[in-house]
Amino acid sequence: MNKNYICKIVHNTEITAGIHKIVIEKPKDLGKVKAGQFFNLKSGEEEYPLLRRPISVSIIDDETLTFLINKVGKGTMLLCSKNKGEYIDILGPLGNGFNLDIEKNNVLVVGGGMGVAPLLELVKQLSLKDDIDIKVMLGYSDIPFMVEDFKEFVDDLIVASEKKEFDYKGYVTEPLKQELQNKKYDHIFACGPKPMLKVVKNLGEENDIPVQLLMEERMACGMGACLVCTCKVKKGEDDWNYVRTCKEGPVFYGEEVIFDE
Amino acid sequence: MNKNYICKIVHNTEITAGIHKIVIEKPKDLGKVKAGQFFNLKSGEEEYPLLRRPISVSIIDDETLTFLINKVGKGTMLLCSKNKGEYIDILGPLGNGFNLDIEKNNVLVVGGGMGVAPLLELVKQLSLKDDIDIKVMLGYSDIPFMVEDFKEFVDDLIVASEKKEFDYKGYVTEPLKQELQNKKYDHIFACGPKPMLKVVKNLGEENDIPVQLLMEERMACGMGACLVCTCKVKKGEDDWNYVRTCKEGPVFYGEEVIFDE
Amino acid sequence: MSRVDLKVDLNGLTLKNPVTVASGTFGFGREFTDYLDLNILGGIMVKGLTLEERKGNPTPRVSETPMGMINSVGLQNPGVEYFVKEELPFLKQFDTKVIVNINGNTIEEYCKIAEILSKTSVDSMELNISCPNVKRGGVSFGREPEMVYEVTNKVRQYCDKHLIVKLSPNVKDIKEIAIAAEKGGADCISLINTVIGMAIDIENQTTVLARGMGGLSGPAIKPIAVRMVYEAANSVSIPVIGMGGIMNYRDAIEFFLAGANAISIGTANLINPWVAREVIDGIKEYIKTKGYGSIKEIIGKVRIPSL
Amino acid sequence: MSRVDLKVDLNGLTLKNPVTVASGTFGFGREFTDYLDLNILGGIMVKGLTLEERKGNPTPRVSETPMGMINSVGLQNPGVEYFVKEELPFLKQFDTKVIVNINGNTIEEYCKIAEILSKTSVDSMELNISCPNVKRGGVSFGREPEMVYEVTNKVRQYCDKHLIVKLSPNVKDIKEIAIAAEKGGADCISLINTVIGMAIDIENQTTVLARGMGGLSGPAIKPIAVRMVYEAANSVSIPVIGMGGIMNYRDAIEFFLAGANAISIGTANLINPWVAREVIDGIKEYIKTKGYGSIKEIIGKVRIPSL
Ligand SMILES: Cc1cc2nc3c(=O)[nH]c(=O)nc-3n(C[C@H](O)[C@H](O)[C@H](O)COP(=O)(O)OP(=O)(O)OC[C@H]3O[C@@H](n4cnc5c(N)ncnc54)[C@H](O)[C@@H]3O)c2cc1C
Ligand SMILES: Cc1cc2nc3c(=O)[nH]c(=O)nc-3n(C[C@H](O)[C@H](O)[C@H](O)COP(=O)(O)OP(=O)(O)OC[C@H]3O[C@@H](n4cnc5c(N)ncnc54)[C@H](O)[C@@H]3O)c2cc1C
Ligand SMILES: Cc1cc2nc3c(=O)[nH]c(=O)nc-3n(C[C@H](O)[C@H](O)[C@H](O)COP(=O)(O)O)c2cc1C
Ligand SMILES: Cc1cc2nc3c(=O)[nH]c(=O)nc-3n(C[C@H](O)[C@H](O)[C@H](O)COP(=O)(O)O)c2cc1C
Ligand code: FES
Ligand code: FES
Repeated sequence: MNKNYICKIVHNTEITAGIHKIVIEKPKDLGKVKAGQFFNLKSGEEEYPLLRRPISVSIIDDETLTFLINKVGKGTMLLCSKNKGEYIDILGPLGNGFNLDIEKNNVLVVGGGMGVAPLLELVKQLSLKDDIDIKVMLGYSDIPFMVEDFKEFVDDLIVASEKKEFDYKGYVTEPLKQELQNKKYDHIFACGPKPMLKVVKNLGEENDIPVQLLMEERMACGMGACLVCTCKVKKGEDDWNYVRTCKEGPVFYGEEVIFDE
Repeated sequence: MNKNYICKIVHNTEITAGIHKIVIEKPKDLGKVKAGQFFNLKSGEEEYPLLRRPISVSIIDDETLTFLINKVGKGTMLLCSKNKGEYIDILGPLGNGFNLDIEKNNVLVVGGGMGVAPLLELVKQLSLKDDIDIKVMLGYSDIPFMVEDFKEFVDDLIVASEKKEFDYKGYVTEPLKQELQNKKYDHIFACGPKPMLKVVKNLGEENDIPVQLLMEERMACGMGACLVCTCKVKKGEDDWNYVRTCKEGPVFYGEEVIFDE
Repeated sequence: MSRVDLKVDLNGLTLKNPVTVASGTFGFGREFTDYLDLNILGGIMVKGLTLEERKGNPTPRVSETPMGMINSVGLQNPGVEYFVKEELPFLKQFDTKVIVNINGNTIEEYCKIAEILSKTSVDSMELNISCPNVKRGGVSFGREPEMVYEVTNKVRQYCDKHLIVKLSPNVKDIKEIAIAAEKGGADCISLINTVIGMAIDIENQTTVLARGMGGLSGPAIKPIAVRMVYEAANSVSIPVIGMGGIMNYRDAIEFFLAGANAISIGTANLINPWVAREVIDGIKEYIKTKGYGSIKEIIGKVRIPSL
Repeated sequence: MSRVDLKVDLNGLTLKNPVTVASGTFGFGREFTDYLDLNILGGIMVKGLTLEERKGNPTPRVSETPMGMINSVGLQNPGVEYFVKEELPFLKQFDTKVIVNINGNTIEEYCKIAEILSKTSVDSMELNISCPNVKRGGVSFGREPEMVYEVTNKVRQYCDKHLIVKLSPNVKDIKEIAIAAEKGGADCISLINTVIGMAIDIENQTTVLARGMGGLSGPAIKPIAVRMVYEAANSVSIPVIGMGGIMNYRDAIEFFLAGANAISIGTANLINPWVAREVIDGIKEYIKTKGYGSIKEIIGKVRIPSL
C-alpha cells in the first residue's frame, strides 16, 4: 500500500533565472522510479493551493530525487520558496516513463525549454547501455540551462536558442531536421512544448523512426482517477480515443498521438 | 494616507504551550498606537487564508510592537510559524483603545486567558501616571503566563487558575468580588472571555464603578466597513443598538454593553 | 501616445473608469479615506439602504470559509432619510459616481425609496433584489423572472435616475433573470450578489452564524460569478457590472473578457482597503501591454477554444 | 466499551459506515487499490455511465480555482455494458456497496440503463440528473422540479434496485427539487453535484477549459453544499447523502450535523487518495470524544443560535 511521502529537502538552488533545482531525500520504501515518470507535489503548507503539481523526476539517485522546477505560477513559486530542511509532500512515482527496452543504437534525444529536465535521467540511463550512440539536442527560448549536466553523460550535444547564438540560433527542430537528413537514427526521445513535439512526431514519421514523446497536460489527480488529463490517440485505423496522460502516458509513441489543429 | 505596512519580525518565541510572543519592527511613519488598539494581520504568505486576523497590541515600544498570539486555528498557527527575519503584513492601529483620561486613583485591572495580553501595555501606561494605585488580577484556565511581564510594572498582583493552586484556585471573578468588598475602587479595566466580562460588568454596576471592557467579536475588515462585528449597546433608556466592535470598540464602558441571554 | 481610455458608459451613467466598489463592503466611504483617494474610483455602491433604519442580525455575523466568507449583516443601515441628510453630502464631495443600493420588504417600499432618492443628487440606484439575509421578501424577489420583471417595472416608474438591477446567483437560470430585468426597464444589471451558504461549528454543534445561513462572497465564488456574467452579458443588450471574488486586476480582466462593462470590488476591500487603486493601475497596464487603446476593446472578448 | 456504531441505513441500502466516494473522482476503484483498502469504504459511487461509450470533451478539461477546481470531463466512460462485464466483477470483490452513477440524454436512455443494471449485482443506482458538462439534456433534467419528478418516476419503474437521485445545486430552490425526487420515488437523495463555473486565461483571452464552462467542486463550494444539505434534509423524509468540498473528517461532521445520513468524498480523493481512511477514523474519534455511541446521534443535530 503506497503511503504519503513527506520528504526532506536537502538542496535547493536557483540554477538560472526562475528555475530551481530541488533535491529531496528518497523515501526508503519508495518503489523503483523510471526516467520519464513524475510525482504530484503539494506546493503549499496548508491545503491551499488545492491541487498537487505534476513535476517530472530529473535525476534519480540511490538516496535522492532531483526535480527541476520552473516558477511559472503560484504553485511552482511556493515549491521553489521552500528551504533546505523543509519538507515536501509527494505522491508517486506516477505514469509510465520512457521505454528503454530498445535495441537499435543510434538515439536522438530532443528537449525544448523545461522539457529538458526529465531527459537528464533518460540520457543518464541510456549512457549506461552498451552499443548506444546518443546525440542530444537542446532548445531554449533564451539562455540555456542544465547543459553541463547533460555533458556529464554525453559528448555529442547541440544547443539551440531562439534569442542567442550557440550551436544554432532558432528552434531546435531546425538542426534536428538537418541531423535526420545527415544520419540514420533508430530512436528519438523528446520532451518540450506541444508545437515542438508535433514537429518531432512528424519528422519521426517522415523518416520512419519510432519516437517517444513525454507529453504535458493539465492534471488533477495524476493517478488516473479523474480523467481530466486526456491525450487524443489513434484507435485502430480511423478512430481515435482519449486516454489519460497521467496513466497511459505521459510518454506516448509519436505514431499514437493526434495533435489537433 | 495609510499604507500597507509589511513589518519584519525581530523576535518570535513560544512563551508557554501554544502561545507565541512576536515582536515586529514598528514602521517609522506609523501613527500613535494606544493600549487596547489592535492590528489586523495577514496570516498566510499568499492570499490564503482570506481574512486578516485581529490581534491586540500587547507592548508598544519606540522601535517595536509586540503581539501575544494563541494558536487556536489555521491563521494563528500560520502567524506563529513565521520566523525571525520574515515579514508580516499588518493593518492598523485599529479601534479606540482604552480611555486613560481617568482622574481617580484606585484602579483594578482584570484579565482572563489570552485577554491578559492587551492589558500589559495598559498597565505599563497606568504605572507611569502619578497617584495611581494599580491592582492586577489575572485568571487562567490552567498554567499562568506573562505574569512576570506584569510584575515589571506593578507589585500588587493576584493570579488565579481554574486547575492549579496559585493565589486563588477557580475563576478570577471570585477574588475580584472579594476585593471589591474589601476596598473602594475608582475604575476597572478588563479583558477576557465573555462570561468573565459579563460578571465584571455586573460587579461594576453593583459597586458603582466605571468599567472598561475590551470586547472580542468575529471580524472581517476591522476598520468599520462591513458591519459584521457588532456589539449590542444601550441606546437611550429602553432602546438598544448594534455598533461596530472594531470601530466604536473594541473598548466599551460596561454600562453600555448588553450581554444577551 | 499611450494614454489608455478607461471611460465606460453604462447606458446613461458614465464612469471615468470601470472600477467600482460593491455595496456592503465599503460602508458609506468614510472609513476608506485613510487608505484610498475616493476620487480615483469609477463609482461607489453604498451599503444597502432600507426605508426605515434597520438593526440587522445578531452576532456572530461572519464566518471565514475556504477562500470565502459568509456574512449575515442583515442590511443593518440607518435608513434612506438619514443617508440623504448625513452621508450623501460627504460622498458628493468626491469626483466619483454615487450609486445607492436599495432594498425593500415590499415592492411599495422599493418604490418609496426610489421616489425619495430621485429627488437627490445620487447618480444611480442599484436595486438589490437578492439579499439572502432578509427574511421577509428579499430572496423571493430575485429568484423568479416574473418577480424580477415586476419589481423592476414598478420601481422604474418611481426612479428618475439611472437604474441598475442587482441579480441573485441563487437561481435556476441567470439568463432569464437578466432578460426579465432588462424587459422591466433596467438601464444596467449588476451581478453576482452572494451565494447562500452555511458553516457549522462542530464543537458547539451550532451554525457559526447566529442566523444560520448567510451570503458567501470572495474568491471561492469567482468561477460562478464569471460564468454568470458571461451568460448574462450574452443574453441582454444593456451593460453589465460584474463582481464576485475580484481580488486583483487579473480577476477584473476575467470579468471584462466575460462581458462585463464595469466591475465591482467587494470582499477584497475588507482585506486590502486600497485594493481598488491596485486594480485600476493593473487594468491600465494590461490594456497598454496588450496594445489596446481602450477598455472597451476587451469587453466580451473571451473565446471558447472548442467553439 | 467504546465501540462506535457507524452503520447507516439509507432506506434499503445499508452502509457499514457513512463514508462513500463520489462519482467521477474514484474511477472504477482500480487506481486506488495502491493507496487504500477498498474494503473499508461504506460505498463507492463509480464514474458516471451512459448507455453507449462516450469520449468526453476536448482538453484542457480542468482549471484550478481558489480552493476549488472546475472540470469538464464530459462523462467520458466506456458505456454500461462494458462496465458490467469488465469493471463490476472487480468491484464486487470488495466488502463495500457498489453504487452506479447513471446518465442519459433522454429519459428513455436513463430507463434503459436502469433496466440493464437491475439485472446485475450492483447495490444501488445514483441518477445523475445534474451533470453540467453534457450538452443535450442533462442540465435541464435537474433544474426544474417537474422534470426531476418525471425522470425519477420513469426510472423508478425500470429500477429494481435502491435508487438515489443526485441533485444539481444550479437551481432556484433545492427544497422543491428534493421533494420532487422523493415524490418521484427516490429511496434516497445525494447532493450536491458541481456548481457551473468558468475560468478565463487572461493571457490568451480564452476560457481555460476547452469547453468553456465546467463543474466547480472542492472546498470553495462547501458552504453552499452544507446549506443545501440542511435545506434538503429538512424538506424530505428519505435519507440524504451529503457532499461538496469534504477534505477531512471535520468537514464530514458538518454535513452530518446539517442532516446528511452519509457523506461522499469527491475532489479530495484527487489530492490524497487515502483521504477516506482518515475521514472514517476521524468520524469515529469525534463520535467517541463527544460521548456518543453511534453516528445516528449526530445526524441533523445542528442548532441555529438565533432560533
Ligand atoms: C507530466 C508533467 C511533468 C511536468 N514536469 C515538470 C518539470 O519537471 N518541471 C517543471 O517546471 N514543470 C513541469 N511540469 C509543468 C508543471 O506541472 C506546471 O508548470 C505547474 O503545474 C504550474 O503550476 P503553478 O501553480 O506554478 O502555475 P498556475 O498557472 O498557477 O497553475 C494553475 C493550475 O494549472 C496547472 N498548470 C499550469 N501550467 C501547467 C502545465 N504546463 N502543465 C500542467 N499543468 C499546468 C497547475 O497544475 C494548476 O493546477 C510538468 C507537467 C506535467 C503534466
Ligand atoms: C479586537 C480583538 C483582539 C484580539 N487580540 C488577540 C490577541 O492579542 N491575541 C490572540 O491570541 N488573539 C486575539 N484575538 C483573537 C484572535 O483574533 C483569534 O484567535 C484569531 O482570529 C483566530 O484565528 P485562527 O485562524 O487561528 O482561528 P480559526 O478558528 O481558524 O479562524 C476562523 C475565523 O474565525 C475568526 N475567529 C476565530 N476565533 C476568533 C476570536 N476569538 N475572535 C475573533 N475572531 C475569531 C478568525 O479571525 C477567522 O476569521 C483578538 C480578537 C479581537 C476581535
Ligand atoms: C459584508 C458584506 C455585506 C454586503 N452587503 C450588501 C448589501 O447591503 N447590498 C447588496 O446588494 N450586496 C451586499 N453584499 C454583496 C456584495 O455587494 C457583492 O455582491 C458580493 O459580496 C460579491 O462580491 P465579492 O465576492 O467581491 O465580495 C455584501 C457583501 C458583503 C461581503
Ligand atoms: C473530475 C470530476 C468528475 C465528476 N464526474 C461526475 C460524474 O460522472 N457523475 C456525477 O454525478 N458527478 C460527478 N462529479 C461530481 C462529484 O461526484 C461531486 O458531486 C462533486 O465533485 C462535489 O463534491 P466534491 O466537492 O467533494 O468534489 C465529478 C466531479 C469531479 C471533480
Ligand atoms: S490527472 Fe486525473 S486522470 Fe490524469
Ligand atoms: S469588522 Fe468590519 S465593521 Fe468591524
